[in-house]
Amino acid sequence: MDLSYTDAQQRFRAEARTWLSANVPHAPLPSFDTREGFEAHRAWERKLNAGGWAMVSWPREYGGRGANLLEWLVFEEEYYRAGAPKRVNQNGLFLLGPTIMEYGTPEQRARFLPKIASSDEVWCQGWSEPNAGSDMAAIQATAIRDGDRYVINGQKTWASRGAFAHWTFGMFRTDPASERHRGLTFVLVPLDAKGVTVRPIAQLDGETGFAEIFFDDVSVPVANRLGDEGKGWNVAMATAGFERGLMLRSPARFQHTAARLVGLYRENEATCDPALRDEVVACWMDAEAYALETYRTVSRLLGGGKIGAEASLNKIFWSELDLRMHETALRILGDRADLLAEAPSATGTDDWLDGWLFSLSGPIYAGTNEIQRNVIAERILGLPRS
Amino acid sequence: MDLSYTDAQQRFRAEARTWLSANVPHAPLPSFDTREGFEAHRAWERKLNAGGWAMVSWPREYGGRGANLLEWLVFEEEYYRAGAPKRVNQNGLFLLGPTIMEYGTPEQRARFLPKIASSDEVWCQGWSEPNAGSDMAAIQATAIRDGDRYVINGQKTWASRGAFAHWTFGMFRTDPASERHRGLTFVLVPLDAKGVTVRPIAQLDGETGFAEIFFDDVSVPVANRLGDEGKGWNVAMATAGFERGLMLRSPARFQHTAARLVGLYRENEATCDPALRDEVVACWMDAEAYALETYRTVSRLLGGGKIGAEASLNKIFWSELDLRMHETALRILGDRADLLAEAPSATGTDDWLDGWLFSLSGPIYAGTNEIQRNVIAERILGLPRS
Amino acid sequence: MRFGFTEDQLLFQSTLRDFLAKECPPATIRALWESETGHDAALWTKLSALGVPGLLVPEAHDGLGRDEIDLALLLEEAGRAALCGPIVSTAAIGAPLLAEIPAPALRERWLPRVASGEARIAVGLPGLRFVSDAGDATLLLLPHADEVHALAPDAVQLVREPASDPARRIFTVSFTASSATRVAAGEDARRALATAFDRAALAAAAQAIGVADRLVDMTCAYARERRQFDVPIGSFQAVKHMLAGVSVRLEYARPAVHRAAWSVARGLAARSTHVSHAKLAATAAARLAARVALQVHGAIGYTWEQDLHLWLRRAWSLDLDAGGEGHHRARVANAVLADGARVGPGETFAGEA
Amino acid sequence: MRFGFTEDQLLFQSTLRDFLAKECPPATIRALWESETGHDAALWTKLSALGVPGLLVPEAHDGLGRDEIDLALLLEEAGRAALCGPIVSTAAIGAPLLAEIPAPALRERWLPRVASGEARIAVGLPGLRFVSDAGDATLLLLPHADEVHALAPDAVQLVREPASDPARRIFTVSFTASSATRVAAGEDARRALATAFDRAALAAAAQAIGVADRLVDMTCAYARERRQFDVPIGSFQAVKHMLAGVSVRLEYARPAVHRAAWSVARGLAARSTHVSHAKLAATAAARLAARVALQVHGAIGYTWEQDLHLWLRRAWSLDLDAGGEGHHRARVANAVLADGARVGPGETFAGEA
Repeated sequence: MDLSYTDAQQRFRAEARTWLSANVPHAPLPSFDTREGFEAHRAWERKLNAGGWAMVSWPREYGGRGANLLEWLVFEEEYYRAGAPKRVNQNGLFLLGPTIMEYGTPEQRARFLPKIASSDEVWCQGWSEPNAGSDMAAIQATAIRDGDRYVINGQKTWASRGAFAHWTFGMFRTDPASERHRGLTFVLVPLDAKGVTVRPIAQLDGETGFAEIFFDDVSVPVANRLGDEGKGWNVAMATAGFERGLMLRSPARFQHTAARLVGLYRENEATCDPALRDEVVACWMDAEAYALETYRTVSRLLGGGKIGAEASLNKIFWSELDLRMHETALRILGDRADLLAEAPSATGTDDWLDGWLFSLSGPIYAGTNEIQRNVIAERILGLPRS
Repeated sequence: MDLSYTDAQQRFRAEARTWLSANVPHAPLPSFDTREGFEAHRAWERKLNAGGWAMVSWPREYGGRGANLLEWLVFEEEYYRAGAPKRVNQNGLFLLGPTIMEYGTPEQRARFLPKIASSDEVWCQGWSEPNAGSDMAAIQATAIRDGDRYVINGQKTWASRGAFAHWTFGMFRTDPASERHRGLTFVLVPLDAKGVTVRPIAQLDGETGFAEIFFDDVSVPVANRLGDEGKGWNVAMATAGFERGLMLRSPARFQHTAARLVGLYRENEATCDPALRDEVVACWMDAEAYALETYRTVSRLLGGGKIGAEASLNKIFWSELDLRMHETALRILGDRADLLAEAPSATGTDDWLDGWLFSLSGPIYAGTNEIQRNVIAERILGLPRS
Repeated sequence: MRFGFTEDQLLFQSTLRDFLAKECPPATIRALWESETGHDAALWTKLSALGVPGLLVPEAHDGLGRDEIDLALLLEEAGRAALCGPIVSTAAIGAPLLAEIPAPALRERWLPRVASGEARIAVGLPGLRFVSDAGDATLLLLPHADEVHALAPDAVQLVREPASDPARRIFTVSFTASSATRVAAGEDARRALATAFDRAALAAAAQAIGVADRLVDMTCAYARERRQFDVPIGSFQAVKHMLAGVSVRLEYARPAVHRAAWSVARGLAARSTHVSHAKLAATAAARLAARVALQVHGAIGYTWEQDLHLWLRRAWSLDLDAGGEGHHRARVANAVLADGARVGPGETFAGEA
Repeated sequence: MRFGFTEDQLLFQSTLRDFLAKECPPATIRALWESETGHDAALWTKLSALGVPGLLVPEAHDGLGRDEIDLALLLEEAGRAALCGPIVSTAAIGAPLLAEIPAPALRERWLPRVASGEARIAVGLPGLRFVSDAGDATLLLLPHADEVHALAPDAVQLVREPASDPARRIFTVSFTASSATRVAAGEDARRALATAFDRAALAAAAQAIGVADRLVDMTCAYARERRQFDVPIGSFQAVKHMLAGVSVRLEYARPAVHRAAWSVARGLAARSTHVSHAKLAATAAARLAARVALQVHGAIGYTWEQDLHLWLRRAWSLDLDAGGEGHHRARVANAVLADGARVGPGETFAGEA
């Protein structure tokens, strides 16, 4: 056990802090679920990539700086501390990227990773279908082999950033006679291909955060397949592990929210419900616990360990924490909790309302928390399947 | 809507209050899960019965005073307000009694009800078996017809008060070829019958609160059957309705605990965790809500309504409330929470510890709360069976 | 002692339910959201024909002369339909406040017009930052120090405060108080405003019950229909138990609201405690219902096009109206923990005599 | 930066686990419950042979000279075995307190005897009402004003306070303080007692982790075996999700305890905050585990003869040891809400440098 940073790690932190403090936009960017905000966020990503900070843990050849996971955690801490923008290409950077690193051919890595790092190509995920939500193995969209191409038909839905993204990745049934998780293949599809129709869907907050994607005889080369034909489930499970596990939700994100919550409470302490003091402190402890557990996991991974079903513990913990922090913030704000940003009395309410609406989706996306509890019970605790 | 008592109800309350104040023992009786305490509680029941207060809602011919359910609620309020002893024969009074009233023959009513009212015969329930807990339809104990008698074999368990009781009631399989809830019959068995062995079981609190009962060719007359042969499930369900529903846990019980909790908090307010204030108030509100809902139910029943699956709502509500009140009390007591009564520093801790240990069994007995949630979902909300 | 409604009251409730199901479907609510004022004149005219605005207006002033028990039933139905606006601000708060303050000329002038549906009243309440539905009111009753002032719309400055729940039309209101605008002062004003606050909190509680009912109904219906893993998701114990948990909290909030309505109607001393209990229990049940409803619906419930959020937003924003959790919890605590408070068995209805 | 244990530490832990599984089965715990002193000389001798009592005793005094990180692992195993007594009072609290106070003669005399298993130390802590394991101690270290006093058993008056957890041997202790009994004063005493308090709270937290682990293991084993409705009850989602919920809280309490151990071992400024976080998280996880364990076991878990309650009682009573929830929550709150508190990303390990 050694919970102090090395000098090299300290220098890395200092370098990141310096760069971010010089480059992070002073004013918040518009929401990346608008066209304008989407492009503003891409511009930021390009700047980040130019500085070599888009994905510090990737090899230099793909736009990274070959940092290890601990340094990645340090970078994330500095990123959130600096109040830097949300990552518009998070599906590409944190989910697809690691999957291509593991399952992609050298050609695929060279083709896709640098453009993910630069956000020249922004990705959305194309996993869910109207009848395949929690039950992802019920996928019906097909990709039928025709020579050196796949012809894709069907529908995907709940594709975050789908309204503006350039590419989607997802599972398609390559063996139409197959059932459940067999016969599925992981395919990368450009959204400007002929036969693709994207229908934006408005979310609770009124923004078009996600989209339906319709495929009508969309033809893509076999080279767009990631992993083996019929092995899409394994590839997707690795991706889902990244999502629920380490990358998508780094502790810094929640520690930043917890610190803001502490600040909000201190500003409103004189007037808000005194019971909220304990809630704020409980939230801070949980954010801290999430960081501690992540450092423990990273130490284990650096020692050669693998991430497994315990990613389901993470998913539940951070999603419940995020919801609880935002609920506590709204309770602190009291009757101003649901004021929109343009309301004259909304000064000091920051973006807690938007954050709360988003936090409500946490227990749903990336595999509902009910599915995660099944995974924990069956794969960690060894309880029998139903 | 009229939430004021009639003059007659007020007089009834005054009469009960006067009698109780003159007769309730000044010192608490020893625990009824000891032989000494059991007999002391029986003596109290005899006194109560002599005053005509054992079961006010029963007809006068069986020892009651023909009161209606509203008056029964009023009596319960006065009973708890007076700090009167626990009801050692509650299984007879609140569960079996109403069942005999509904399913018994005139002879059975005349034979059993007065001795229940007087506690000359104290009853325990004989429903659970080692392999039939939540799954009560898995009952294996048999009662095989032999002329005008049943010959009983098998085992029952978790019979509260079983160590000292005189009789047990339960379901037995009269058709050995039957499965699940068919072929079961409701039979009353004297525990001094030949072939009955009672093994007391020590509980968490160290007292022998319940017992296993073994039946080895125990012979009882057919007249001991309640309801029709093979219809025991229906009879038992009615009994379970009484248990979970109105009778076993009258609101006064929890309002009494809530009022004591308020007092305990006020005594310790200066030193205990300030967060407990909200907990105490929340408990008080829930106890009040339980009373309000019970008055609503009783009003409905007096208007000709029936109690149905909503008894499962009651069971969950009171058992969770009871647990929460006792947990709050222990948190108020802090480091003295688990002192036994004989500890020198236990002054002012009353019997909160014992009450808490008992409250832990609330979500388990009378049908686990998980079973109740299934009932609510399927029978009230109309969700499909699994 | 009878804890229940009369046949007449239940008929009134079911009539309203049927009416709102027909006249106020989700499309109407969405149109109200989009509208400038949040008020639909055609719907209001029809509600007026049923007597809704004048429910609490004395019969002498052309109202129905009913009490807060009927009001609670009305507002449960409003919650079930996700309808707010003048049905709350005018019928539940404005009209009875007007009827209570000792200003006969004002009453004579305005109450018949409320009953006819012609006038809508917005009420400012002491301690509350915002005034609901002020943008479309024909009369505003506003607190100032310990007085009540009556103002015409052109005599006040309104600033709209857009909220996440588009049904919540709230305003910051400023005005110049004068002896000409004062309609009640001193103890009269204090008492009237305190009752108005309790009525507002009761109104939020009653709506919350209707909202929670509707959320449970919608979610159970969805759970019966929606299939995953080849079975309806409602057959999963996780879904069943979440919904059963909502039912438990809801069914024990409901009688608290009905009792509070009785206590306000009778002006009982414990009225404020009962109202605060009702508001806490009902809005907590509605919030829990919203949480579970969204979780069971999953992503589909997170869309603007699905109607679920009409009720989600109500469940969330009712909590913010008429005093928050902390305020109401403190009111109950102060009553329950006071010296000599009567809190044990037998005390529940002891104050009714 | 490495958040994990050395091979050596993990070996130490697994050795202890195997040892306790063999030497300290439930029958032994029950015998300790029944015993006069709650202390088993034979078991203590064997633990002494492993170096347990002297884990934190400097090597110069015949101890193992390890730190609180090893201690946390030891106490997790003690919790897993439901063992307390001198393994906590002497090894975790008494010995390091003795090693810290500036009383060389006392150290010289007692520390080797602690290491050999000959002496057992009971410690009184400031602000705590009771002293654990005082009945069988050979030396008592007791606070008085801002001083530490060392007393022989015959110089104190002990009153046993029987508790629901028979493993919790607590006493009210009184004694006459004099300059002859004083072994530390002023800042030395304050600092030593504050650290001793933190070590006691850390000890409770570490035990709670072991207790919760064991409760989860026992309950999962039972849920795999026990059949109702023709299937193992562990196949019901209600049971699965309750146990998964325990796992979530437990797995995020565990690293908080390990970090607190590191902070105490290094004497970090934020030590008390870390210890309080650890104690709150670990005892909450253990309490939740106890709740779910009992519910899943049903009536069988409610019996004295089933071993489950050996761990239930520990889960409940560890919460009461070394400062309750309110105390520890206030310590964290005071640190986190202080002016200039550094609470954001990047601050978690900022104090280690």
